[in-house]
This record gives sequence, C-alpha cells and structure tokens, in this order.
Amino acid sequence: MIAVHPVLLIAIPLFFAFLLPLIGLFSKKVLKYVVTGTIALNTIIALLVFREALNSPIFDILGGFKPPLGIVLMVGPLGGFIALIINMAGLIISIYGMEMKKEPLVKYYMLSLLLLMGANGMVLTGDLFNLFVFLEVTSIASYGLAAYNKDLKGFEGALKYVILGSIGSTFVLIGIALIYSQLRTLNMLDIATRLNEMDPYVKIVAFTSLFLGFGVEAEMFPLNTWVPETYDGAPHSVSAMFASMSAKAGIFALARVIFTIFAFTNYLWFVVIMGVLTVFFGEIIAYAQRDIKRMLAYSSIGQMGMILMGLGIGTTMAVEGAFFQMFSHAMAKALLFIAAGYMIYATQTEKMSEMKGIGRNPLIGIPLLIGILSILGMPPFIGFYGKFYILMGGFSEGYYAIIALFLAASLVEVAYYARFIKIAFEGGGKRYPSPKATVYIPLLLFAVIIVIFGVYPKPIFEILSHVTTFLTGGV
Amino acid sequence: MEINLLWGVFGIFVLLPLAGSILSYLGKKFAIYIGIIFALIPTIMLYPFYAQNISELINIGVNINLVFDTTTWFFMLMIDTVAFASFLFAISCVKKKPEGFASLMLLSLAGANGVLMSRDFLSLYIFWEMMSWSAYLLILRSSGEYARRYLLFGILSAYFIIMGIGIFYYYTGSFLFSDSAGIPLMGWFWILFFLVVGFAVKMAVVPLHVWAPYAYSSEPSFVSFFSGGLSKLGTFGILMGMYGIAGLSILQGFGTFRDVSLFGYPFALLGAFTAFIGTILAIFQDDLRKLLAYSSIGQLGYVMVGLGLGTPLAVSGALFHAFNHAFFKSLLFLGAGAVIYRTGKYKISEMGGLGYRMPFTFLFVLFAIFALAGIPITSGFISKWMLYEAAIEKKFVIIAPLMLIASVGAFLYSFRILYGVFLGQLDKPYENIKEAPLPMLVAMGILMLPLLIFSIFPGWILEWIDDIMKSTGVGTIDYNTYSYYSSIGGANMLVLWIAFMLVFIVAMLIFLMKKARKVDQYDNYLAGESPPYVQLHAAHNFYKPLRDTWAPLLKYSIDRAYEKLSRFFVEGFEEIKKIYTENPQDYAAYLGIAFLLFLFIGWWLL
Amino acid sequence: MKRILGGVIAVLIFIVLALAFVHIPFGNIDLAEYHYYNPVDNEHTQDSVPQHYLDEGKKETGSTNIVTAVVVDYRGFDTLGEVTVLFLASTGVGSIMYIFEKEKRRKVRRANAVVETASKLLFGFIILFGAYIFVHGHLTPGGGFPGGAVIASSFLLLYLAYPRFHAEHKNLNIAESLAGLTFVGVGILGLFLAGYFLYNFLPFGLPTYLFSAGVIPVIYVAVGVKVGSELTGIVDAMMGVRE
Amino acid sequence: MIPYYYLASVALIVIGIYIVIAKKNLIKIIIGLDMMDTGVNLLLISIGYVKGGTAPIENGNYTLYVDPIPQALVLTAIVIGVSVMALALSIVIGLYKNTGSLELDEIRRERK
Repeated sequence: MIAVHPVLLIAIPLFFAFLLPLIGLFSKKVLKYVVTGTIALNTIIALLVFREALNSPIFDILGGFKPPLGIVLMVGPLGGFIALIINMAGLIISIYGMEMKKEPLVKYYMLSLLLLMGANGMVLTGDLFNLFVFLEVTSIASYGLAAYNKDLKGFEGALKYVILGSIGSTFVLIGIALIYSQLRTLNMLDIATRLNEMDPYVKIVAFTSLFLGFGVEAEMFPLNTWVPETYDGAPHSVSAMFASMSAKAGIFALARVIFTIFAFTNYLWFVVIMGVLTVFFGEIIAYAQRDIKRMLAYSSIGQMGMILMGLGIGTTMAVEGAFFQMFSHAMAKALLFIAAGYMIYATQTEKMSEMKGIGRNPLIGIPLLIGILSILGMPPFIGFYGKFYILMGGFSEGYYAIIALFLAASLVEVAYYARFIKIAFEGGGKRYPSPKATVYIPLLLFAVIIVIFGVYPKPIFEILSHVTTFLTGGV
Repeated sequence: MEINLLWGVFGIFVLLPLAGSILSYLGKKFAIYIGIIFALIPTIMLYPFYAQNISELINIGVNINLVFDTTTWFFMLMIDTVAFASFLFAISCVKKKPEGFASLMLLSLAGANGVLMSRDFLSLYIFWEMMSWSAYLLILRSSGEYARRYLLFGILSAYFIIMGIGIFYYYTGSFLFSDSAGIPLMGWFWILFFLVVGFAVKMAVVPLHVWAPYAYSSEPSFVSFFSGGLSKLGTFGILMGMYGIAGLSILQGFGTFRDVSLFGYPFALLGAFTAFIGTILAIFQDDLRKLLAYSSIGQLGYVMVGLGLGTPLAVSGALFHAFNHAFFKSLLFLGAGAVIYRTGKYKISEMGGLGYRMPFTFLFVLFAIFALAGIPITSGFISKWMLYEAAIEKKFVIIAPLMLIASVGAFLYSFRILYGVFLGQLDKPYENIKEAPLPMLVAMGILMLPLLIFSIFPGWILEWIDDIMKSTGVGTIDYNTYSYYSSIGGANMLVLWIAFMLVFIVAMLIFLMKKARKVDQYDNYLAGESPPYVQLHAAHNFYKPLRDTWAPLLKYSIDRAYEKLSRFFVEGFEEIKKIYTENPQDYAAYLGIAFLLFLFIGWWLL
Repeated sequence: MKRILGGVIAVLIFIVLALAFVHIPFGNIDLAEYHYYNPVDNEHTQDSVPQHYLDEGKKETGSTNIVTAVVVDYRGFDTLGEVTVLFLASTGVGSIMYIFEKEKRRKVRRANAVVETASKLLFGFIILFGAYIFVHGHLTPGGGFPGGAVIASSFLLLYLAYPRFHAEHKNLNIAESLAGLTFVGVGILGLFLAGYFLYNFLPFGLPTYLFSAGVIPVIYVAVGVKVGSELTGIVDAMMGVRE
Repeated sequence: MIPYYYLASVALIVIGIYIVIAKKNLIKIIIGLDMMDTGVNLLLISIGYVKGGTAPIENGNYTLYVDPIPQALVLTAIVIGVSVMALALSIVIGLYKNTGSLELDEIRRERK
C-alpha cells in the first residue's frame, strides 16, 4: 500500500486554492502566509513521495478503478524528482511572491497555486488525456498570470501565449484523438505496449501532434516565440514560475511523449537538431537584447534547448545531464528572475545599461553572480554537471558538429552575461534601495542550493541513475 | 594509508585555499592577512612533499585520478610561491574591498593547484573552470572594461579543451589520462589539436593573445600571480596533453621533420612568431603594464617553441624557462606595481629617475630584467640558451632567427623600462617619492632569490625537470650541478658566472679609477647655469625611428581584426533577431510550418 | 502574402491530417476488439476499455448514464481538472478585468417591458431546469456542466434585461469556493475511507432511482453550482469587476 | 465508407489555422481558435461513433451503444475551450482598452 499518496500534491493546492477566496473575505493579510504554507506542505509531501518513488514506482489509482479503466498517477523516481524541483522552486518563489502588491491579490495567489498544481499534475499523471487537462490547467493559469500586470506589454505577451498555446493544445488533442481512435485507451503505458497495433502513418501524425503541442510549452525552437514577450510582460515572480515550473513540466511531458509513450528512437537525432537550433537562436537573440527580462527569457530558451538536446542524444549520460540541467535551470533562472525583479524595482527601468553598480550590494551581487556562473556552466555550481554530461553524452554518440555549434552559441551566452555582470558590478552607480527580506531570502536560498549541490552532486546523480529505466520506456 | 596521504595532500593544496577563501571573505579587514596564511601553508608544505609520488584512483560515479608527483610539485612551486609573494605585496596596495581580492585569489589558487593535481579530464576541467572564473572576477574588480574579453577567451579555451575531452571520451569512454589505449591517429590529432589550442589560449599564443594586454592591466598584485602563476597552467596543460597523455611515439606517428613531430612543429613555429610579435609590440608600448603584458606574451612564446619541438633539450628548456618566467615576470609586475603605487602613473613617458628614490625596487627590477633579457648572472640566461640550442641543433632556420630577434627586442624594451622609469632625470612631482613599503620589497625579494640561485646551480632545477622528463618519456639531457650538455655545446654556469663577475669587476675598477665628478642631475646638460626647471627626460616617442621602420606592418592589428569580427557577428545577431517578429500571426505560421516539417521528417524516418 | 502563406499551410495540414484519418474507420468498429493492457498488474487482458464501461459501468458506479459514469467516476480526476480550468478561467478573467473597476459602465438603453417581465418570469424556471439537469446527471443526458451553463444563462438573461443588474461577486465567489471544496473534499474523503482519491464510497442504491450512484450526484450538484456561478462570474467580470 | 465527418472536422481545424494566420482582427483570430476547438471536438465525437449505436444510457431498450469515452472527453474539451476563449477575450478587451483598437497592425503600431 502507498504510504503517501502523490495525488495529495494535486489535491492540496487545489483545496487551498478553493479555500483562498473564503479566507480572503476575512483577512487579506494572511493570504500570503497561507499560500507559502500550502506550498511548504506540498514540498514536504513531494519529498516523501519522491523518497518512496526511489524504491519502486508508485501507481496511485484514482477512483478505485485499475488503469486503463481509471486514471492513474504514476510516479517514477524522475517524476518524483521533477515534482520535488517544481515544488521547491515554487516554495522559494512564493516567498518572493509575498512582495506582490498589485490587486487582486486573492486571484494572484489562487492562480499561482493552480499553476503549481497544474505543473505537478503534468509531471505525475499517467494518463494521456489527463496530461492534456493538466497542460490546460497550467497554461490557462499562465495566461491569467501573464496578463496580471494589466499593462500593454502584459496583454501582448499573454495574447501571443494564448494563440500559440491554444493551437498547441489543439494539436495535442488531435494527437490524443488519433491514438484513441486506434487503441481505445488513454493510459500511457497501455498505449506504449500496444503501439504496434497502430497504423504507422497515424502513429507518426499522432506523435508529431503531441511533440508539437508539448514543444510549445517546452520552449522548442520555432514554437517558443511566445516566450520572450510573455516572460517580459509578466510580473517578475511569475516569470520565475514560468521558467522553473511550467517549462520544466512541459519538457518532462515532452520527454515522456518521446520515451515513455512512443519510444521513437529514430526521431531522436532530429530532436537533437531542434535542441541545438533552440540553443542557437535563443542565445544569439539574447545577445541582441537590451532589456534584462527579455535577455533572461531568451537565455531561458537557450537552456531549454540544451535540455532538449540532452534528451535527444538519448544516451544514459546525456539524459542524466538533461535532468540535471532541468534542476539547475529551475534554480538558477528563478534566482535570476527574482534578482531581475529587484533590479527593475530598484532602478525603475528594464534597460540593462542603466543598472550600473546594482550588484555591488553583496546581498544581491553574490547570489546574482552565483546564478549567472551556474547558468554559464561553471563548476562548482550545479549548472556545470548538466552541461558537461550532455556534452559528453553527445560526444559519445559522435555529434561533433552539433556540439561545436552548441559551444559557439554558449560562447555568445558568456558574452552577454559578461556584459551584464560588467554593468552590474561597475562603480559609480547611484545608491539603490537595499533589498527587502522577501527579496534576498529567496535569492540566498537558491544560491545556497546551487552551491551545495554543485559542490556535492552525488545525491542527484544517485537519483538520476534511474534514467536507464526511463529510457527503456519504464516509468 | 596511501589514500590518506593523498587526501592530506589534496586537503593542503586545494581544500585549504578553498576554506581560506571563505574565511578570508568573512575576515573583512584582515582578509589579506588570512590570505597570506593560507597561501603560505601550501608553499611551505611543498618542502616535505618533494619527490613524493602519490597517485589514487577515486570513484565518484566516474573514475578520477588525483596525483601528486614531481610535475605537480614543480608547477606548484612556481604558482604557490608567486601567489604568496602577490599576497605579501597586496598588504600595502589592495585597500578597496580586500575580502573580495583575498577570497578570489585563494579560489583561483585552489583551482590552479587542483588542475596540477588532476590526471583525469573531469577534475582537470572542473578546476580549470574554477580558476578561470575566479580570475575573471579578479580582473573585473579593477579593469571591468576588458574583463569580458578575458572571460570570452577563457571560455573559448575551456570549450576547445572540452572538445578535446569529448573526443577522447568518445574513443575511450573514460576521463583518465592513463586510459588512452586504442585511439586511432586521426582521433589523436583532433584531441591534441583541441587540447593544445585550448591551453595555448591561456599561454596567450598569437593569434589568441588579444585578451592578455588588457587582463594584465588590472591590479598589479593579482596580475603578477596571473601572468607569473596561472599562465603556467597552459604550459602544464600542453605538456600533459602532448607528452603526458599522447606521448612521443604518437606525436612522431604524425610524421617527422628533422626528428621533430609534424604535429608539434607548427606549434613551435607559432610559438616563435608569438615571441617575435609579442616582443615587437612590447617595444612600442608606452603603458608600463601593457609593455610587460606583451613581453609576457613573447616570453611564453619561447616556452611554446620548446614544447612544440619536443626534443629533450627543448622541453627541458621550456620548463626551465617557464619556471624563470614565473619569477621574473611576477617580479617585474610587482616592481611596476610598486612604481605605479607610488607615482600613480602608468605611462613610462611620465616617469623617470625613480631609481634614485626607490633603489631597492630598482635593484629587484634590474635583476628581473637581466633574467628577462637572458643575461648570464641570472637564471634567465640558461633557459633561453637551452631553447636556442634546441632550435639550432635541429637547424630550424625560421624558428631560431625569430627567437634571436625576439631576444634582441626583449633587450630593447627592457632598456626602455630601465631608462624610462628608473634612470634619467627625476621629474619634479616625484621629488618626494619614498621607497616602496616593506611588504612590497619583501615580496619582490622573495621572487628575486631563485633567479640568482638557479643561475649558479641550474643543476638543482634540472634535477626536478629531469624527473618530469622521465615521467613523460621525452628523454633526458646530461647535466650536473653547474651545467648542462647538449650535442652542440651546452653551458657551464659556474664558468660563465665567474667570467661575468671578472668582467664586471674590471669594468667597475675602470669606472672607479676614472674619478668621475658628481654632477647634480639638473646640472649635466646646462654647463653650470642655474636654469628654470625643464623636463629633459627623453622618454616620449622612445623608439620612434624603429617605429617608423615598422609602421607598414604595425598598421595590421589582430585586435582590430577581432573587433571587426565581433562587429560582424553582432550585426548578424541583430538580423537574426528579426525572426522573432512579435507578430502572433507569424508565430502561428511558424507553428504550422513546424508541424509540417516535423511530420515530414517523421514520415521519412519511419 | 500572409493569406497565401496561411492558405498553403492550411491546405497542407488538411492533406496530411486527412491522410491520417483515412486510416480510421468511421462507425465500422467493434468496441470489444481493443484488448487493453493493465500496467499496474502487468497483465494483458481480453477486455476493452469502452466495452468494459458499457458492460460493467452500471454495476461498478451505479449510474445509468454511462457517460456520467465515465465523466464523474472512471475519469473523475479529469473532471476535477476541468472544474479547475473553469475556476481558473473565472479567476483569470476576474484578475485581468480588475483594473477597470473604477470605470463607469457605458450608458445602455433599457430593455423594453416585455423582455424585462418575461426574463423575471423565466428566471426561476430556468434555474429550476438547470438544477433538474444536474441533479439527474446520472440518469439522463446532461449533468453538472450543462446544468451549470443553463443556470448561468438565466443570469445572462437578467444581464440582458436589466443593464444595471449585477450579481453579487462575493456570493458568487463563496458559492464557487464551497462547491469546489465539496468536490475536493469528496475526493479526499474517498482517499481516507478507501485509499483511493475520488473513490465512490457512498452506497450505489438502485439504478435509475434519483438517490443512486453514490457520490456522483453529490459531485454533480457541486459541479453544477460551481459552473453556474463561475460562468455568471465570467459574464459579470467581462462587464467590469466591482468588489 | 468515406469519413466525411473527419474531413469536415479537419476542415474546421485548418480553417481556424488559416484565420489565425491571415486575419488581422483580434476577434476574428479568437473565432479562428474557437473553430479549431470545435473541429477537434467534432473529431473526437465522430471517433466514438459506432454504426447503429445509441447514446450510452442503459434503460434496457438498446444493446448497441456508441463509445462513451469520447463523449466524456469532449465534455471536458468543450469546457476547456470555453475557458480559453474567456481568457483570450478578456485579454483582447484589455488590449482594446489599452490601445483603442482591435486590429493587430494598429496595436503593434501603437506600441512603437
């Protein structure tokens, strides 16, 4: 019997999201503590679930019907790991979220809880249609949050996200319809086992539809066009959530489509190419940006491309690297977005050129530096291992040219981050207001995680040793 | 037992500086002193660990191999000593945020020691990057403008190295240097090419040198460590790559040219060009720091020549020269730092006559310059001599002349420093300048000693080098305490030293016997009149005639070529940016096209 | 230009999708043919998912309407997600439209007397009809979503008839929160009572009776209330939020 | 039997895509998105059709039923589609209030 039900990871945020309006009627001040408390509770449960999933995959049967009759949550070690990352990042970001001043606060907290819940659901569920539902939960929460600032930039970003997101989800639904029409089942493992009953052409169309649909969420190259504007227009804490929660859930869903459901190994080299294109365009366009949040958004695209590349290479080492990269990117990019939030607040501008000396306050500067170095893949921070493993995995498969291209793009990444570091640590800037506790505590927490697991990555590699089963179509 | 010893060594040379880095950051005002302690301990601990050979395979998921042998020891000796001297120097000169300085210095020291201890690619890369970014932050502290250039080239070097590592991993599935069996020759070519180019960036080999002049213009106490100490890691890397991992037989397998591997020869040629170009550019610099930086580039070119040629004499010479360079170049940078600290000026043309006010600094710098120019009473002579002989021995008609010309050039810019900074007329503003503070002098003194000692007893250092040569299998040279021998001669330092001293004494006697009249400095040009103060120190346009001669060539600049390239790329990026049109309809069209494309690819792959 | 591009893309996508759907039989299928695989027990069965629902649905859930059985019981978790999506929509719309709180509503002409009177009369009936739909969700076509939509339409009628009418947002929020809490609560209760989230723990009763099918009517009532209040909330929010 | 239903629903989907790509009015774009949704829903429903089958409500008169799952899925998909439309419309309202226009070109010009 299962000791901790993974479904609680979804039910608890949902319960509290429904409860929040009622609490909001009595007191608006306690809301933020309730939210942080909820996510903290969720993180603890995620930890328990994850520990249990390490021993053997958990199948949490919902409604008491054995799959594929009912919906099942299937949590492998990797799913548990990603869920833990998402909840942990959510917890730390929610501390920064206490900063939020803009009304209607109740709705902001509800939306962010439901975004967390949707991301959790996407990671945990074992049912294809359920995955679609949670994809929609995540993206609708994202649409709402993206436009939360209610200014022109926010609306434009959200509009792009809505258009691309709903076309993407339409394709997901087409894919599901195709699969269902041939197999009459929706359970992922059931589909995976009976895949050869499908007509090959239908199979390809279904695969492509799902690949495309989740690619939108996973920020794959031609589908990630919504990213910069949406990240730019959204409130800062929300950008951090997008980068560390919904993007991670999206790419994990994509990984499951590729490996768990279709096990389409012929297609992998193409995924590598899409990944390297994503990196290439992301990093290069990031260089041409003048606004900090846009730069971070494009850089986020680049990092996601790296993960995609790791998944596409498909050797144990590269996929380990990809999962490590998901972890490190979730931590570091959330850190950078929060730092960017503070910087924009302190300097009253988004232009990087006007942020002279913003990093000279060590409470900001040191986490900022750690975050950037981690993104650049410098040891001993967590960003290093993912990048190194992906590269080594790529080499062992002989993707030399692609890796050379990737490294060239990474060099561009170094260039623009160095440009920013130079401005941020330059002398002669104005005096900026010192950060509040809600800003520097999350920054420091992220920085500590980045350093600790960077110096001692062994626990993570132990978790990632389960990648082998994942690659062969296991949970 | 063995593993404990290894961890002990690792703890002393890597973990201790790391811990020191954190402690000194917390130490705030006392950061430098804490830094000195943590730099001193590894330096002193080198003594008991001489001639140890500790090696351990450690499994951290993948096998890594940490080793402490003579190679490690030899390079650590340079780096740790230089680091210690730099810290001493920093006591009086780093006033602004010393905690950042100390902790980053210790971090890069730890990284450097780690690189030296690692005999596998994973730990090598980790420590290499650690060293790289901490050095970047140190440069950022003082010359933020150009730190980015260093970082870019540092990362470029790291990426070259990672390409090499990756190809190595592709063939062997391991990161250990020792697991190199079964790589085909083509594989070796690419591995070595990437590794050597990657490490050559750190040695500032032309045309990958453009970061160096700017990076070497930051805080003097750091730059002396950087140029003297960290650049030696490039030497270490190339030594390891070409002779430690691949070995002579594989290098010879690429074909030979007068017994020199065809793989190494181009790099030797490149090294000679580097020596030449670095020297020529150094001659025309007016900024003291830039002059030294270009000189550093040139000197490391010599080392590159030695490593490229790969004969026992050449490699020994290269290692010896690297050792000397570590000391004399740090000493020069510290001397320059002391002068800059006292005068606040960078330009040679704005100084002059400081030798009268800063005699000890003058003395130290004089010796360093002797070493740099290869004058026999310093150890700089013998290492250069070995490299010349190595080139002449094999009758290389391009490399040897280039090196000789570079040596003459080195003399020219050395003279410029001597005259422009220390000799000549003392400028009015510098009337009241004092000698450099004691810690600075001590630091410089420490660095000068080896230059003198090893000039008489080159055999001591050749003994260490001999150990390294044996372990890499390049072959050894004949030597004894005072001299070494080669097929075309060799050198006996004792004889040279005595001869030099005799000449010196004779010259001194003649000088003293002439009973020269002491004339005031302002008196000498003006026949006893009492003039108003005029600046008569001819330091502007120092080598103008030479410069005019070279002008047609000097208008080509590698710097500018890089700038053009980067402008081209940035403009290209702006063009590529237009893909993201910010129009959702275009984006939807992309999505449709992507669907079709993915589908066709999938169809095709089916 | 864009039209041509769009046209070409659309035609190409039509062709490739049509080529896929040619392979799928329309109507000529035997639902019992698709034998599923149970990943939890790792066994290949001779059973088919839809056929199982049709054959055993009544027995396993107590619901006469198999679609309802699937929606609320077999795939109840999807429905929870769906409710969440709707909840999100109303929250999102509320949050996006919030800024326009201070703005005056546009001047609207009054509707004529016939419309006003008729909508007043119909209002109660429509609500009753909606309630009927969701209460009988497990017996007849329909259920919580259509029922809720019908209820919302009654409010929409009032909005049309009385330009100054607005539903009390607070009450809508309370209603949707309570309904949502009921749904999640039932789910968690199932978890505690039987170890399965959303377990149908109430007695099934006799099929075709109103009080049958265990928790299905409870959930459907909650869903109905929730959907009704949420759709009303969305309509209200679109006209500008006032709190 | 030629699956006209499928073709019709696919046609709806691609018309939606065409509208999104080619039409400049935001409301039209949203209508396009809605058409795509509708097309997919029609698709799902037609997949579940069994010839001669009837609605799966068991009251004893029939033996052949259509597949109940697509119907359940469509129920969910409709609600999701409605939600997306609601949000998209409110975003468009927001854009309209900020720029006073519903034409994409004008909105983009406004921002410049």
